[in-house]
Amino acid sequence: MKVGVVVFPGSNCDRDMFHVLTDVFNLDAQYFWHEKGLPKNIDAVVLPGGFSYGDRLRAGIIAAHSPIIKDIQKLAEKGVPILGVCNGFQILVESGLLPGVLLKNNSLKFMCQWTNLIVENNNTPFTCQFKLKEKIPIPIANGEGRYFVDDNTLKKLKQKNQIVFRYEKVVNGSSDKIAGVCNEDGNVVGMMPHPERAVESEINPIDNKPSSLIFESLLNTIGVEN
Amino acid sequence: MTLFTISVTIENKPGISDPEGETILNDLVLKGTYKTVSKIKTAKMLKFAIKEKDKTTAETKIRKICDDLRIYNPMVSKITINVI
Amino acid sequence: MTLFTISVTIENKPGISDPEGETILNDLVLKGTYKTVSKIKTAKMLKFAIKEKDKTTAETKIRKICDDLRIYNPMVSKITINVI
Amino acid sequence: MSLERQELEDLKSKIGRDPTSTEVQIVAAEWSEHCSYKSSKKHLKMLPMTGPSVIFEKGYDSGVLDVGDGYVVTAHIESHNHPSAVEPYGGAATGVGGVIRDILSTGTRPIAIFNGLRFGNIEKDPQARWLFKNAVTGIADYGNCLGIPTIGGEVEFDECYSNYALVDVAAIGFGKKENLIKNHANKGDLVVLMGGSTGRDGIGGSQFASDSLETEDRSAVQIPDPFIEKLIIEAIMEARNLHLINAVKDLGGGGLSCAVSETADTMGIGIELDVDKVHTREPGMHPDEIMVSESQERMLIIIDKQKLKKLQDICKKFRVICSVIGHVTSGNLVHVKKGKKTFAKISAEIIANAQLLDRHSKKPAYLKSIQKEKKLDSITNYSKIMITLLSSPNIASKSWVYGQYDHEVGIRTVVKPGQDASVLRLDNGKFLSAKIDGNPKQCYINPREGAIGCFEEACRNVVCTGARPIGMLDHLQFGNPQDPEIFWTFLESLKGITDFAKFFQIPCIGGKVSLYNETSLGPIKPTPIIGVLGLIDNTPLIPKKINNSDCLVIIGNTKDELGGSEFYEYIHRFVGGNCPKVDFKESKRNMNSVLDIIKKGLIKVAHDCSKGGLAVAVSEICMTNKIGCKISLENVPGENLPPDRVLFSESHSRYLLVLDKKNLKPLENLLQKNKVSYNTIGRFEGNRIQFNVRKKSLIDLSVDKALKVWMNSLENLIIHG
Ligand SMILES: Nc1ncnc2c1ncn2[C@@H]1O[C@H](COP(=O)(O)OP(=O)(O)O)[C@@H](O)[C@H]1O
Ligand SMILES: [Mg+2]
Repeated sequence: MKVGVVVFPGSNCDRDMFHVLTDVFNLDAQYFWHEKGLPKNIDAVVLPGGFSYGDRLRAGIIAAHSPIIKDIQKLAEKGVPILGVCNGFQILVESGLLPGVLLKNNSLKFMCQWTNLIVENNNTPFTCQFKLKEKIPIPIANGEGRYFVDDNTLKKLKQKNQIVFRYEKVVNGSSDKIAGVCNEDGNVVGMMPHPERAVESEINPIDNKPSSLIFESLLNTIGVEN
Repeated sequence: MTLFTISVTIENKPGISDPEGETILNDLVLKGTYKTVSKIKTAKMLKFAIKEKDKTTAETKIRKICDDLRIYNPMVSKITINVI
Repeated sequence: MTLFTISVTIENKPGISDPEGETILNDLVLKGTYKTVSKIKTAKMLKFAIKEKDKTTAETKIRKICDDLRIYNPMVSKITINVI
Repeated sequence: MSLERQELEDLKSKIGRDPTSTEVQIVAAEWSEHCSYKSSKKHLKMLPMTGPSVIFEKGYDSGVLDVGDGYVVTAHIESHNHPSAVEPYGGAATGVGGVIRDILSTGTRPIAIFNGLRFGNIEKDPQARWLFKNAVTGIADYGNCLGIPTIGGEVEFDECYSNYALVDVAAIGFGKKENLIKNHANKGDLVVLMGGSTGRDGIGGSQFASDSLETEDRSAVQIPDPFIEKLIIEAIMEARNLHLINAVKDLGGGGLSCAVSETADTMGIGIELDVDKVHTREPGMHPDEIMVSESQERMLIIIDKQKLKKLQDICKKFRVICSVIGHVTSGNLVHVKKGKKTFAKISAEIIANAQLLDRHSKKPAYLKSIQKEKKLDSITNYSKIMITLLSSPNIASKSWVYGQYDHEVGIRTVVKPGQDASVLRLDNGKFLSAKIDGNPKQCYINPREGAIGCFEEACRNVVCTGARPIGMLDHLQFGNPQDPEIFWTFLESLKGITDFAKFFQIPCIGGKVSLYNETSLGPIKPTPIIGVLGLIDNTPLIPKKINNSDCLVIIGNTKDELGGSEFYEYIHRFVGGNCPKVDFKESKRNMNSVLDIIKKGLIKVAHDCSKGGLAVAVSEICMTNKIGCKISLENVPGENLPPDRVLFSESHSRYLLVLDKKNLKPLENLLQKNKVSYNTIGRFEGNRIQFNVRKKSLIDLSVDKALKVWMNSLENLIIHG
């Protein structure tokens, strides 16, 4: 089972994600440079965090114009599981694969801290192993992480069950405390917090079990016995 | 062909909050002795140097660039274009 | 007293590099089909609403605010003030 | 840039002719204090630089330690004081960039950043606040963008930094020993300049760093570009993996001049280069400007001709510009041309070896009077004093700072900022612990003991995570070395550090000297900073949850040593008194015992006593664990002192240990066997921090209230100050 980890100039969580996919969850992962194409038979794609193009102009916007995005769009339409984490989420939003926009945090600061997420939709390839409303301790690390949608879009998101994660408490001022969303089909998921930073007990001061379920959900979806 | 300098100002649409402007106003300006300021809005500006045959073409081109490349996010921002 | 809207544009002084403008130019605009753009410079803008007795006072006050409160660092940036 | 008259004469006699203007520029850059260490070099030799795990390679700007199993750790420290004092954002950011490139030039991947920040009184001085805020943002924006975690540091405020800023940045790298770049060069190899374009920014920077800030030459402003730096890192890593690089050096102070002449000198080669080949940002730059420009994010690479194509492909992939600017020649001349015309042709050895100086030193007059203590106001409400101390900018939690730094990226950070030292996991199953510390208040009162104290504190912090110190970095920051009194304080600090390093056999693996830290208000206090690296072979001590009836044990003696303490300086506004002194033997006993205890798994938490003394250290444990504690001050071992002194003395070598009471007996056995002075001084329970003297309450505070004050006061000061 092959998972593609997409690397843009300035991605910086690509190696962390790769380590978790391969060393922790025994997946067969492969890097894909943003100028390359993605194979049609790939099983899942992850867009890792970082500062693609130095976050210039707006986080994610320049990377959203990369050649590889077209392939990701095609795979998304085919229903292939696609996960964007942090900058990956920003890129998915800026390329129109997910609704909404990520704005500067209300604090105007980069925020690096642990926080709690609540699972709001356990019907995606990355959340199917969770119980609904399950709590996930997880770190965030971003400057432009305030998810924003207008009221109409928010209504639609709720109707179509596209809100995947909410923060337990107000963290950065995002609309309706949203921390992660999916597309209408549910196969494209974007989230600001970093699951790859929370699945190994050594570096997780709280509890590594819940975040692992994000990857175990993926394993389950793409058909690998863990 | 003439070289034009064109500025694009990207600012929040009305109704979209501007925490940065508010912070500068409340935590900096109003803290001091400057009580006559009632609002601050922040914006980002890009100044393009572009070679086109005339002003209108240049301006149209710049608008097209901004829309096509999503130089601004229409969900939250609007732009104002000025030929300098 | 009249309410004035005054814009302050903060940009790098000439000769000081602007990596953001360069990235937008090279990695976004020139990657596409827009080859007539030769330079992009970024700037930041603050729009102040201020109540003063006349335009000159308002303008002077804004300049003083920007200097006093270190709204920009004169070592790297310069400001342009416009009454809108 | 210019040379002093004496230096110009010296240069003339060495080359036997009048130098060209380009030669003068190159030599002036290289002979500046910043690049040549002309005041300090003779003395720095006293530091012990070798040890069983120290690896030495020629031309390295960072230290290398063997951490076993074929892996190495590299480390370096730098400051960017002068630039940060005028442009805190860019100055601090480019400071990070510079030290990262030092790590990179060994062929190791940078894995962590530390920062030490010092400013004036942020409670009163809006400029100090502005400097602080922007320096933090600068470091955050740069390190975060690179994806290198900033995992620790320190922040301090003191009037002596008014109008000024000390921004120290240290970085750690990690890699396989076999991947270390062994600098070498052969005749005909190409000299490649990689990275950002060369502009007029930062011209004269290294000399600027060697002048005091009074001179109004402030043209040396540098614009950070972390995105380019990130791409350079990846490109160098790829080039390293393909063994394309013969030698590499980063461009720092003195720009191309220093990089080229130092490379040529250390490798015994000549370099011929053409400034027309340098990719410049603006047209019409003069060769002199190109040679001394300090534009950031550039690396010099020496490569075999055959391999150039591969390097170019890598650079193209990462959209980094690389220009072949010259080639290696036999002999040792640095030959600078513009097209066909020669602008400089001078021996690298002459450029790279400035005349070292013997500065005069004299014990400062102020030291005589400063030790005498003044009569202090007596204190009636200790709880109130405690709240004041917890909210003082030097003691308040620095979470506002490290919360803006991505300290998790890289997924190595096992112990995160907010504890004593931070801990990273390494690929060989071991752990690396590190911390930097300084204490100018103590160093001012006693430069020697103060410096030793910083060293011991950094060791203590590392020891609290279970790590054995294996290497040290020093950064010596002082005023104008031409002032004999300042130079004396420099020498004293250096001697103290040397003595400690030798006694503990902790090799100095790198460092930096920054002099001329002065403003029109005068010199800064002596500010040596010490960074200590520690290695943990098994498991680090990750603080565990404290429960009711857990015991609090203190190790080490509390002495009448309040000179330079927060209690004297912040509460009593008194500068002076008895500077804490480290008793080397006691220090070693305590250190080894704590390591033993941690290894045996006897304790839940270890915390060192430092700023604010015992009172603050205990409160920190209570606040971070949200649990109360009842402490009996009469049980604190050491001199028999009045309670305020027991509470607030900043004596070194002291550790607080928290343990389940079932482990008390084995702990005591161990401590007795090691002849360590210790006692059980408290018990955790409830939600109040209570210090008693023989049952009489001295301090009684709710943990919540203390926590609120301690957590929020720094942020409140910055936002609402
Ligand atoms: N500038 C900073 N950047 C990152 N972390 C910091 C900074 N300042 C302080 N810290 C962190 O806050 C904690 C307390 O720092 P400090 O008071 O210097 O500790 P100590 O007294 O143990 O030396 C440490 O974990 C330290 O790494
Ligand atoms: Mg400590």
